[in-house]
Amino acid sequence: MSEPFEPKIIAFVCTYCTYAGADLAGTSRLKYAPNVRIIRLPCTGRISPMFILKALQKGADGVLVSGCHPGDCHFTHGNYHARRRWMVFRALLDFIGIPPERVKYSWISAAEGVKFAEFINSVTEDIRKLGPFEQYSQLIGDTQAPASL
Amino acid sequence: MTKILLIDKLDNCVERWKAAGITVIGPVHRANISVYAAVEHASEFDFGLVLPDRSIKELFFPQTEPMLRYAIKKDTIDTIECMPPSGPRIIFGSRACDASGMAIDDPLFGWDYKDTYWFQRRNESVIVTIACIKADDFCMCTSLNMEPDSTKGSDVLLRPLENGKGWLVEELTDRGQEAFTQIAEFLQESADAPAQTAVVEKKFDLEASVAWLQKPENFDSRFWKEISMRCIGCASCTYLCPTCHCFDIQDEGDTYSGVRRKNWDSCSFALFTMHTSGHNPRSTQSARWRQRIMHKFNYFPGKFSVNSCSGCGRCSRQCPVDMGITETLQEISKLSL
Amino acid sequence: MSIEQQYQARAKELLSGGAVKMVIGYGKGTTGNRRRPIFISSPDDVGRLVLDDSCIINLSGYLVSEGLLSDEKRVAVFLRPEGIRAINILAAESQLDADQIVIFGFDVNDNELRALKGIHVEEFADVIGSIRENNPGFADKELLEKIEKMTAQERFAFWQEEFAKCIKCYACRQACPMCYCRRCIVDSNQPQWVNTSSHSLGNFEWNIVRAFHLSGRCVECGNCDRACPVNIPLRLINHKMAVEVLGAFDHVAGMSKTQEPVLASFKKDDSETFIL
Amino acid sequence: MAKIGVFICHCGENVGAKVDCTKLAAAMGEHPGVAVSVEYKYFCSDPGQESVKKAIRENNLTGVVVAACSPRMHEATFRKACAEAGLNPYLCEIANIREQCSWVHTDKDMATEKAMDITRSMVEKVKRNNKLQPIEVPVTRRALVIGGGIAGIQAALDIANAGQEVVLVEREPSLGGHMAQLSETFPTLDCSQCIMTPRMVEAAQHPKIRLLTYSEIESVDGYIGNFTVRVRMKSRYIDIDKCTGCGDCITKCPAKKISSEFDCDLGKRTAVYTPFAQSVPNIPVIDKANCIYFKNGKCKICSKTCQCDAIDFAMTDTFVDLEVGAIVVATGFQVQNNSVYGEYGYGTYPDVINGLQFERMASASGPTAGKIQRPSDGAEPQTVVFIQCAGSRDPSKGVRYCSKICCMYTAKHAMLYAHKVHDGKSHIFYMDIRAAGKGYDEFSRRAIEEDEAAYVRGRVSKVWQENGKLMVRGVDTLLGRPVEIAADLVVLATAMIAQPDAKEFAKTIGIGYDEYGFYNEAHLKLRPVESSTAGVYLAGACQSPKDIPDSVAQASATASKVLALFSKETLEREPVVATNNEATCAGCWGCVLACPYNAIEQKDILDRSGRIIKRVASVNPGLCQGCGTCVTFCRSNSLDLAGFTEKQIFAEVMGL
Repeated sequence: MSEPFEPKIIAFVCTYCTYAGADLAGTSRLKYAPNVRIIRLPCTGRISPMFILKALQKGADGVLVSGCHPGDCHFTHGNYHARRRWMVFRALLDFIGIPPERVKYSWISAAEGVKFAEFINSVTEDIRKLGPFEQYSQLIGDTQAPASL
Repeated sequence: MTKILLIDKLDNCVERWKAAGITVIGPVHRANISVYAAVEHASEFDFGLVLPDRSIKELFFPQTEPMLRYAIKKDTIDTIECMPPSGPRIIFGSRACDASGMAIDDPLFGWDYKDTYWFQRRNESVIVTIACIKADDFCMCTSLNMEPDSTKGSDVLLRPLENGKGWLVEELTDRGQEAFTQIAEFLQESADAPAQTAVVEKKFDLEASVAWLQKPENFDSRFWKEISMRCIGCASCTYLCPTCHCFDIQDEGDTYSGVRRKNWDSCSFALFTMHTSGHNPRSTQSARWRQRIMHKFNYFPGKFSVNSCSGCGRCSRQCPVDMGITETLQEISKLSL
Repeated sequence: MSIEQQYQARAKELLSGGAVKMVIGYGKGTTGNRRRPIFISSPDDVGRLVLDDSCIINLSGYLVSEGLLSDEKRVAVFLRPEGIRAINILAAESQLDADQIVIFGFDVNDNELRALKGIHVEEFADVIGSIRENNPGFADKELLEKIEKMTAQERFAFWQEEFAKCIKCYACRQACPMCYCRRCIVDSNQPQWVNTSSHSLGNFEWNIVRAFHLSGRCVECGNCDRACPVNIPLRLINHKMAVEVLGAFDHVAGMSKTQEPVLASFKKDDSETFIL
Repeated sequence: MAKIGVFICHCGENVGAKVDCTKLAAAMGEHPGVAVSVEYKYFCSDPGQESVKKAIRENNLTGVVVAACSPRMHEATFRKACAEAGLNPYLCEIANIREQCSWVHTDKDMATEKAMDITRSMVEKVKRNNKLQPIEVPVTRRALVIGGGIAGIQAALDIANAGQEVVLVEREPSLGGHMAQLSETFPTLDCSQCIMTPRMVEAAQHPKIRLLTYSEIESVDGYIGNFTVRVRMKSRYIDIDKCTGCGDCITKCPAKKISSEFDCDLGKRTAVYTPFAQSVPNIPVIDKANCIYFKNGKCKICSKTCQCDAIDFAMTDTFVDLEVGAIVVATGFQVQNNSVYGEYGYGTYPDVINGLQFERMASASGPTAGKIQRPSDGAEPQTVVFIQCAGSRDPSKGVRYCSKICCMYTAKHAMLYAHKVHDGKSHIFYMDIRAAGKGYDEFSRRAIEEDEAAYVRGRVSKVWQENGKLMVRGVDTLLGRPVEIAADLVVLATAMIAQPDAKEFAKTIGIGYDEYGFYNEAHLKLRPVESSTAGVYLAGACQSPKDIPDSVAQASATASKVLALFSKETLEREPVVATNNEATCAGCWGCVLACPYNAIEQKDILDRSGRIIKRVASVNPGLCQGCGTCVTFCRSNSLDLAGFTEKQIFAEVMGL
């Protein structure tokens, strides 16, 4: 029996909503899959598509991006700008062949500890089912490999 | 009576070479471009091309190549040197310009420091050149005092037969002879005549141009600005050039480990000479284009007694704005009249 | 009088009277159907200007050459509708003052050359407005449909093969009028967001970032596609992103010189069906 | 060379039970750049903090990572401790291994593995942290209050009474705003002017308040603590210093038939006038458009009448430049013009009036001296129909929102009418009765129960004139049948809408507004009195429809915000602000558009001869709130955000 596949998931979240929601999941002692690593940013407006590419380079099988619900942004508009970028970037990744199932976006408020835990669990399960992101691993492997000729 | 190789037998040759552990490389199509690449069968070759889009250079000097791998530990950094894959190779169906381009760069890579990456590949490769029977508007080997059937840099020269069924074989070096000895049984004697080599019109006066370039006052000529005004500063000419050889060394990796790589770089880029201070000694595109021409026809020959151009014409052929060495030297030829 | 002759005469008039200091147009190229950008500053040289259906390069990028417009003098330029849209974007993004640009508009429909009336960019609103309704789109529609029908895995493989050819010569970037940054993000190395090596990862990253930075800004002139020495179908990606941006935000790049950049603006009711 | 200290907190059993802290400490000790890696029961305790400080001093640490609870708990604690040990507090980061690790995972091995990743990633971030200094912004301790209605007056008085200077600007000739127009106020039925005019006088006479009436804001520049404002003082044609307010000019002015704005066109005024008898200041203005002298070049009767030689026909607008540290916007609202409802006949039938006109009619100092009269013939109406939501909650013709005050004032109108016309009958068409507020529901019940207002739940479809009556046809949705009422007077409870120039004015000051032109608060729930521009606050109905108590409460809230800002000479802000690399900036200005706070300005880079070399973006640290939206937008990667720099985030990801 081989070991079950444990996906590597990297999450980029805003500090005011989703990070606080993750803290709430903790204070509520909810349990969720330990596969996610969280990077804290001031606002979803600060979350650059570059971060997603770098997470993939680090071998993430899944990437999460999450922040305040529309209208709740601490900085009033950051999440509206973010939403447009995600919309465009998601379509681009999809067209290039990076499946949308591997890069997920959500709104999770500071009060939604339960949603946070459920989100992490469901995404972890989904990515577990998808398996390792082998095509991207191949790209990463190329950075280590000698020249072909 | 001379030795000939029939196209029909080429697949046997490929088989034989491969069986002997030799990688067989030649002009092929890959996703809408033509390149020199390794093949399984002779049927993959396309000898009908004037020359492949991408030059033979990348077989010896790839666009990116690891030099060493490193691992960062608490107090030390472990390094492992990387060498290119080793093993004999036959490059079948090079062109005279591409092959000579490699010979032009040999002294550069072997000058003060012997570039082991370059010479390992050079020493393990046999270049079989096919003389050109057709040329296009951009070919300019004759302007560089070469011919479509020049032998410089080649180990074997093949001359297409007039009947189109094969090639006359001229073994030029011991390495070439050795490679063809392995396939001796597929060669035959024949009196078939070779086809006429391509006629490549002479496009500029090299000697006059070089003399003009060597005059110090012409360094600041208005000419440079005028000729390069439309240059957009991409690297397509330098990267497709068989003789352009500049590279950059980059470390890539994460916190724990990484790879030091040697990557092509280009004098067309503003960043090429950018100083940390923000000052750029070649701050304009005209200065960069001048550098490229000066380097090829003044500085390089000054050091290695050979022009750093083999006349393939790729720079002009692929230029997004229809520039190139040909036009520049044509204009200089006119100036020097 | 042919359009070429009309435009030569107009160029002569503008240059002689000092109304413009330069005309950026097309001249004969190395081979029969090649046209190259030329820069005419003297009324005596207008005879070098060529205008026919081989004039394809979008010349608008030359307008943002460093220092060209800083003396506030006018410059004339030959532009197809895509090029005119590019002027709008460059003006909207403060790269040039549209009043300084005198446009020699032309278009080619069914191999027939047609002059576009107007001098300044706002006078071409109707011409470029019709693109919105009926975008001719240069992208290879068949290939696009083929790619869209693929599975993600197949798409990845398709692009992997295409991007494998990339040699990072940045001809796509240099040829693009929208890539006017003084320092491209790929040249920013603190940190190095985009791997500069042209291994497959570096090539993926570069091409993704390039397409993202052009989303909602690309006018589909095809300069990148034609410049690419290794024939990567770059315009196809740009076209796909233009379609996405139109569908999601009802935005067509370059419709006016005051158009807000699509990624620097938002609507509260922007689509978000993909956000969980 | 980095020397990072890693301090792993057990938090009693909270972390320790699920994360092997010893193993974590050992692993971190092996991480490049880590000089100290220790564990302890409670680092937040005094001895814990002391040990951190000691380690910093003894090892000359260049950065600190405390692996413990959420940064939302103790980031401030440990940053303070670092500062006390001489380490810049911004060189300290928290690795959250409690809330986001030990508390949420059950498998100790996996939790430990995750804690290592979290801590390593944070060490990599800290290696690239910069020493930051809090941003100090000098504060000009003077407030500008724009709008002299009840909200503006309240804010001005609260600030002035706390000892700070205020400039109060009102564009009309007198303070007062809409509240001065009202008759009696709900739910107490006290006379509006009786409570309003003393406040007006107090504001005018306050030694700390500089009053600029008949003045408008021309431009606003600067940022929190440091605004420069230009005010246009419109020409009154009367020297405010010479005029005694005797009113002789008004009495003598021959142009007497001008519709009074204050009386909502129900009364008349002269060309030289004060809007109302109790105007503050009691200095008239000459209405140039209607003045006979200005029209014909002859008259000047006022000038001849004036004993103090105060009339000056040659007077021009003047400008006042102000330096202020805070701005309170209290520019109020207007009522919607109900001619959009052609079927109600407003503007066509003189006896169809709006609520504000009814207020003037019911006001003892109004055009009818408090008598309820039909505008057409002056007769006392025996039947009055009130139509609520005439404009509000009607997306097709009016506005989508509820104007909030109409249910209450209509109930009040019905009561006032009942008190003045004892045998009169009032009918009120309504959609819902919204009477949330202290004493409000009781008040509206009283209208129904004591003053016999007949409430009809339904909409009116048409009003037309027939035999000297206004026929009102509507539907009673509770009874499910059409209703027709022959009325003498119809009163429309028109929508409260934003001032006609609200959007333009918002752009002048640089604040946001919604689709209706009401000003946007920085946060609807948590920062309801601040605009999105730091140092600009919102009071009253310019933000959304409000009644008097809400306006006053919000005004006082703005005053407390202003006073908090003025409590120190400088304003200290977190240095988490954006910076721009001017050498690489392409000057596309996308960041300027994307910034929610108008914190990015265009800056010209000049050569020695003063010629512009290039234009770049420049972030004003006084305005930047540190969201980083601009950084992400920036294609050339020129912008960056202190505390969350590109290098730091890159390192965090690469350290995982």
